[in-house]
Amino acid sequence: MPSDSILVADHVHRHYAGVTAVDVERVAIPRGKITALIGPNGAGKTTFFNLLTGFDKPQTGTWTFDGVRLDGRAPWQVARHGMVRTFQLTKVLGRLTVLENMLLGAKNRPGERLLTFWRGQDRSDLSRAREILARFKLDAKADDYAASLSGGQRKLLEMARAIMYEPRMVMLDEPMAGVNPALTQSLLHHIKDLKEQGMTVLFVEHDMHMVRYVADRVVVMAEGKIIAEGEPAEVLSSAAVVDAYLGAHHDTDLRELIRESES
Amino acid sequence: MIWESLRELITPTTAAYALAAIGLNVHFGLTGLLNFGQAGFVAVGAYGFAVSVMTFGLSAPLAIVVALLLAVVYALLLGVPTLRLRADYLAIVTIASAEIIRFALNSSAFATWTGGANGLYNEYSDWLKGSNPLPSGLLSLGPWTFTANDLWIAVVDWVVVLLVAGGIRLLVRSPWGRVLKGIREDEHAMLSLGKNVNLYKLQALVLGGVIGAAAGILYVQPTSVQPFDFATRMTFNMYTMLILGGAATVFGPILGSMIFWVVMSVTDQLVSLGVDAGLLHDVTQGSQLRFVLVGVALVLLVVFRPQGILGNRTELSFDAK
Amino acid sequence: MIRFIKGALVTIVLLLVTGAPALAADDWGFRGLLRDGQRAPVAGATVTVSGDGGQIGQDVTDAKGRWAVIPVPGPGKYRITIKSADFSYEVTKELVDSPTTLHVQNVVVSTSDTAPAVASLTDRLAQRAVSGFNLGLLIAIAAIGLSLVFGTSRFTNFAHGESVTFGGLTGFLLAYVAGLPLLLAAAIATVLGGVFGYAQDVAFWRPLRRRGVSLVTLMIASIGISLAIRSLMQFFFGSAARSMTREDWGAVRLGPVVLPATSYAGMGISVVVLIGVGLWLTHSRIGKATRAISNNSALAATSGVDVDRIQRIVWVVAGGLAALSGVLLGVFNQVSFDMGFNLLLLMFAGVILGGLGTAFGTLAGSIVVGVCTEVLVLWIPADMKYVGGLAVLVIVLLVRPQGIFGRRERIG
Amino acid sequence: SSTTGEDAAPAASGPLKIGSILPHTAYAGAGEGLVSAVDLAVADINDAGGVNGGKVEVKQVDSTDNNDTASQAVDQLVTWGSNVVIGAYGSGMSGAIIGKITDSGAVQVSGSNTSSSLTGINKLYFRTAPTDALEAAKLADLAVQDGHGTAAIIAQNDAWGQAFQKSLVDSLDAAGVDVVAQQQFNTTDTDYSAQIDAVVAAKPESVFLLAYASYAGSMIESLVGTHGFTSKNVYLSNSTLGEYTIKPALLTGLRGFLAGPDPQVEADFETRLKAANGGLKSFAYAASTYDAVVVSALAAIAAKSNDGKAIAARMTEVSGGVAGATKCTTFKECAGLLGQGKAIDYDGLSGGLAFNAQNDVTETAYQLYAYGADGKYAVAQ
Amino acid sequence: MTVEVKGLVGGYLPGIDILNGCDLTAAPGELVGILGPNGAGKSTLLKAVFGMVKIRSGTILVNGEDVTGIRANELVARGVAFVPQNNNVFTDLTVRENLEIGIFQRPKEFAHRLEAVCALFPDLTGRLKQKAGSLSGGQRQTLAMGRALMTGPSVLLLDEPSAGLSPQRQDEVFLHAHRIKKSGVAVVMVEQNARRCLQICDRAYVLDQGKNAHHGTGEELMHDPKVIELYLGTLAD
Ligand SMILES: Nc1ncnc2c1ncn2[C@@H]1O[C@H](COP(=O)(O)OP(=O)(O)OP(=O)(O)O)[C@@H](O)[C@H]1O
Ligand SMILES: Nc1ncnc2c1ncn2[C@@H]1O[C@H](COP(=O)(O)OP(=O)(O)OP(=O)(O)O)[C@@H](O)[C@H]1O
Ligand SMILES: [Mg+2]
Ligand SMILES: [Mg+2]
Repeated sequence: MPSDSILVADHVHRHYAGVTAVDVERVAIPRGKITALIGPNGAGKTTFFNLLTGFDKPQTGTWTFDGVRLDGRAPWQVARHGMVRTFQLTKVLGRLTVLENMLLGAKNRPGERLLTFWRGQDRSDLSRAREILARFKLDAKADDYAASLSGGQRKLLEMARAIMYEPRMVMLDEPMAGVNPALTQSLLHHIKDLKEQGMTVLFVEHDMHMVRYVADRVVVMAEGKIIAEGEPAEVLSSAAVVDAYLGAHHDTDLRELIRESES
Repeated sequence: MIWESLRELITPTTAAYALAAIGLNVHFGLTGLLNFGQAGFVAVGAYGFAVSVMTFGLSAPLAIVVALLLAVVYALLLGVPTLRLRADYLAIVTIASAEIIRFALNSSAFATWTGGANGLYNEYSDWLKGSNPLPSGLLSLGPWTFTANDLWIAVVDWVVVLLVAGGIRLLVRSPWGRVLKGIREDEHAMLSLGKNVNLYKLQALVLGGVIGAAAGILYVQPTSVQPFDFATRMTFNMYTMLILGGAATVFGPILGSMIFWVVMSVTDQLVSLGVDAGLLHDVTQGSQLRFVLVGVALVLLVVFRPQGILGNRTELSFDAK
Repeated sequence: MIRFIKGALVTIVLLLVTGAPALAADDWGFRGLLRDGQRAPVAGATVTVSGDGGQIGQDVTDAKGRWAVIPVPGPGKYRITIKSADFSYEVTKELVDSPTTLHVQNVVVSTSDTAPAVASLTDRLAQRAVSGFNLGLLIAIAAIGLSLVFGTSRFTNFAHGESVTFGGLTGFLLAYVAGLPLLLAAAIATVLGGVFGYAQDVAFWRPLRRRGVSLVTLMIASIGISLAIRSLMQFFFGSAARSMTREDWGAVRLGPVVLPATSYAGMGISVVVLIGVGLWLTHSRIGKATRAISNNSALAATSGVDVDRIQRIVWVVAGGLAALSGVLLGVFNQVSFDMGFNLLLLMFAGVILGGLGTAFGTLAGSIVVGVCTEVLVLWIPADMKYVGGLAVLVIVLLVRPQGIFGRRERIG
Repeated sequence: SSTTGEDAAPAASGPLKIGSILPHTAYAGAGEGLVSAVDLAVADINDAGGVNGGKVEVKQVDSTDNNDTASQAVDQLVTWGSNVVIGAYGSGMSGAIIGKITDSGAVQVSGSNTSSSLTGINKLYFRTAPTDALEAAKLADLAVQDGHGTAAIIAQNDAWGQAFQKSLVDSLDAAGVDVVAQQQFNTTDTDYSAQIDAVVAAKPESVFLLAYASYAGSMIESLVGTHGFTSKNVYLSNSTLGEYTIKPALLTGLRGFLAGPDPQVEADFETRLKAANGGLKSFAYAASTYDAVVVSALAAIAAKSNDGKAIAARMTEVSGGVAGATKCTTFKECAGLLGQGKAIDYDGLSGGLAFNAQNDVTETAYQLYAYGADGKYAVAQ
Repeated sequence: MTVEVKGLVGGYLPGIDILNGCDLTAAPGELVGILGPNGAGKSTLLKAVFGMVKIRSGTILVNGEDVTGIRANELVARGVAFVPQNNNVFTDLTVRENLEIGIFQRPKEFAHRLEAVCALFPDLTGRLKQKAGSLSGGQRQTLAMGRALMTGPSVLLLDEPSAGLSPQRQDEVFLHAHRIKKSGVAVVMVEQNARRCLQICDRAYVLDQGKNAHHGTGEELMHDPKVIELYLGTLAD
């Protein structure tokens, strides 16, 4: 267990009409590190995110973020504490422009209060938003409605918007699914930069190249439980993980596999 | 004929509806709250004002304050429990609430204060009519004839409408307005970005409701306060205006109200022409045809300009959820 | 001033006439009725009317308990005493000269405060509950179409009430004007209602859908269409409400509940039709397709569902059911050009309460709305009758924001 | 913009312009008879030579049941230059538009407003409809004479119904009749079973229906038909007396009062109205609306001016406000008398018709009507 | 059946073309990959085949017949199946009902096809009664694929079928695709999991800005340095 944890969750249990989705005894996310949460489909990763961020209520469970109890809080309160998430099934604000989506990501804007609505600070936010958009290759789309984005672009916008918030911890749910590999690579650098600047990252991902490349730590979930935890290299080679998650062939070229099966 | 109908561009009724539609636009166009009970807010404003003056003898400025405060209270009562409903459910709950208010105002149970189905007659507008600087009698303005009171009330109304529209324009373009639009698109996304969605929705509900109540005060100045006027039809009319003018635009509701009332008047004139020309054999039946024309005209306007006059076709092509 | 002169004249004339033996129309006086607590007339009591100057007249109540002391000298205060063996009563009445009162005043007196029994609360509750159930079924059968259309197009059709009216008016033409038997008229009206639904789809909704018009815009269009159709029906049918049929099936009493036989027949038809439609929706392929289209019409199309065809079917079914409900409503009450429009809000309430887009939900929701509307009038004034149904709607949604049968959506 | 001063109302010199704002499309057709009555009155006036040397012009606009559209319609009448405006149908709407009409200098005469809240509201406002209070008193009196000591009321929940109900309750209370149930219904209700059931449950001896004919049909079916309440113990308001499409047997014996000096006059008038509009179901307030037109035309003749204010100043006078005036009952007759310089007392189709100091009508005569076995109403024997 | 797209020009909004003359051919028994950066127009191309995009010029042929602008349900009747990228399940319907809609036109074959699909995706078997809206991301993706396979199509258009699946499942999807094409189906697959895709496809197009930028066999493209730099990245090496 890492000594300096930003998020510690205990006894988090969530079941739906007979199905147990999440049953986590204890998990701790190290501060200033990148943690990958992996596990088979339906393991409960997204549900766990939903619980931690207040979008769903667990049957039992407590957790603290940076020393503050966050269980039972509304999602917006969770975000205000610096824990910002993205959604696996993207949620862009369709009839707002991409740039407006980004500006909504910025936190603590006095102009967002009804009584001080004229006090915007768009200028500094604008330049930052454009900078991030450029990095996510969305700058050309800045003034288009977000509803017109392609599937991958939505993922990118969602991630960019979360980063715009400058959270203490960002929780990304399969950020790179559907994102072009070349772009993924450059974005991973950016994520590493963010870590250098002190941001904690927790992400769910099925792309093992990416996990190996950026993660400092890997947590594996299966059937709602945490079944393994540790350094990426070590965890990803453990038999249990290969068995439950990666499958025997994940490092094999598919051509060989086909050739084998056909011969 | 068309000249005569164009007077509707500036009548007090047009102004009052425009104002109420501006309020509704804050709810629906901006925040995506499908409020089908705007007539309830208008009623609260109208009755709040008229009852304060006529039954409790308050002075007009005080009565205005009371009416607007009542709208705030109503918005909170309505909003706190219901804002978590999904859009189409909210629509029906707001209709229901507005109808409950109207039934109560209409009921003889409270007639001592409200006048029941009779309503209250317009002594409460003496403060406004008394301050009329125009010469009394009939005044003609271009091709139109107005009574002095109507013209004066129209002037006052339009000043209010333009002031409010200007204020809304500032708000819409502010970061606050942007948050509302974000909520209209996806509440969960906004929650994940730390926005207190319910608070914003409540603010929007209160703001739009207070504007609706202000419209109610204007609305009853030239006439009387009667429960029947605040039926669901009033809200329907406002939605029509909003869609005609262009939802989520600042001047759409105003333009929409103007178009709506001109269309209402033109159809009436058309029917009169038909009767005069002997095409329709009697006035009563002709009047029924008039509403067929109104209905068809509205449908045609919507078909040929679905985004409204000021609306954005591109935005419309991305259907709201 | 003028009025004063007139009044004075009348008074003078009256004073001159007083005492004349013939009973003139303008005579002042008192007349009354004396009965016991059980409303039986009390005969033989003495009634005395006296003014300031003492007794003016006297009468003895007859076999029907009636008495009269006419004339008396004119406006003013009079003391009336009624005496019999075991009863005595005295009251002061004033005759005023006003254009809104009569010269002869009535004095009805009861010798005892005990009133005859009225219907018990349980009896009334039973009657109201059955009526409410009846209304609920009517709402349900009308609202299923609304719910179906919403289910397939996500579009709130404010013109649905006109389809109900269409059924009512067609039924009237067939049953009342053409004199067909009621059941036959209902069947034909239902079929014609289906045609009407089909026509609406072809004329309005398909073209509008093709243009990619947004849902709210469609809704506004439906408001316009509602107005147009309603006014057209008024044009042809007139504004008055009329009876649906000359047939009289009589009334049926079941315990404390009395309803016309037609109501029971209507309930029977509704239940059968509703269960049929519900099963059709949940079990038939088309029923599933409607739900698929409602959920994601683009995906339904790419899965091989002919979206246009299904929507056409839905409009036909919606129109037919609405028409049937119109006939039933017309029999239950009356037909008029706005009968469906008036039911619209309750239909919405039923649909929403059940959870949008589910057939059995609509049925349950409508019955809750119907029963609450009709039962709560025992406690709230009848002119606020709908308030009961609507308030229940609000309260249920506060507890279950997704409606009775609706499900909460998963997030993320 | 140019202004015209108060004293130079534009149309004072032209022909007498009578505008009407009556419901063509609303209130379940209850206003249609009034529309025809206005046409009929104007035709009668013009046949008799018109007013002040010219034919009377008429413009009828649809009040609808909505004050917004009514206000538009009044605008039309004002622009047209009406000297007299007949209407509105409901007291509520009259209250809403009275400012606009009287501001324009026209005189407003309603043949159907019965609410006491309009009493004395404006010098230029008159009405020829008697207040409901007298009718209510007569109905109560009738019930007591029939031996009923308890009563239930079903009343339409609008300005007219609420006012009528209040008057009726006052009359019944004054007589000592126990009002055991008071039920109101909204005209937009889907059914009235709740009201009927509540009334039946209270076991009253008499039931008063204060509802437009259009709504009362199903109430009678339910009350008399389903629940077996004796029809002769059901009492109707003037607006409830109308043509029904229900089984005639259910109607037989129902009674109510209509204003009017002579049943034959009323019957002739109804025949004439039917000739103009065969679809009429209810004639309530048609006669008083006819009188409204005629009395204002007579006032214009008396004033020798078509100006609204001048007409208003003579209204009381021609209604019989001068001692020794000659009674007359038709426009032709009255206009002739006026032409001879005589003071007149116009007694119209609806009765005595005399305006009091507050411009309300007094001296109304009532006739009792009852439905026969054929389902039609006629003067009760 | 062969699917052939020639010189397709079209887009969503008036005046804005997303596709600028795209070509695509897939013959029976052929697995064709489509790669490209985000927003290149890959999904638009597939949607265009299904008539969900306004086509301004160009033709779409299925089995030699012009099907441009044909209604989606008729295309399905001809044996074309499509798995969209987003919103690809009926969230309010159960898994079973989703699959039923999948073979809406031939209800009699449902039971039989259900068995076949459940055999391919055993994950679904235990969840037939669950609402699709409550499925996890990967489960939805599996269901979407299963729904498309219900008809036993002769042309299969897949938009990122492996997105959101666990590594093991991803491999299975690719192997399934391979097996399906072997059975004589023309399979078109848009993928961002580019290397895996290139490993199994016979041919691939690289789309950029609505045009075919590169075209070749999987092998060729996998080793084309330009393709690697611009589209594939080096992470997996
Ligand atoms: N509302 C619900 N009702 C019933 N079951 C649910 C509900 N939400 C989630 N589940 C089930 O809980 C399990 C966990 O789902 P979750 O979305 O958390 O998985 P995941 O780990 O994110 O998977 P993936 O990698 O596919 O996204 C799944 O089996 C899912 O079907
Ligand atoms: N509904 C729409 N309206 C307008 N433009 C759109 C719409 N959908 C997509 N676009 C635009 O069309 C272009 C191509 O989108 P498409 O979805 O085809 O991309 P893609 O190649 O599938 O990308 P990805 O790999 O991210 O899924 C993008 O620039 C996108 O912004
Ligand atoms: Mg997930
Ligand atoms: Mg795509």
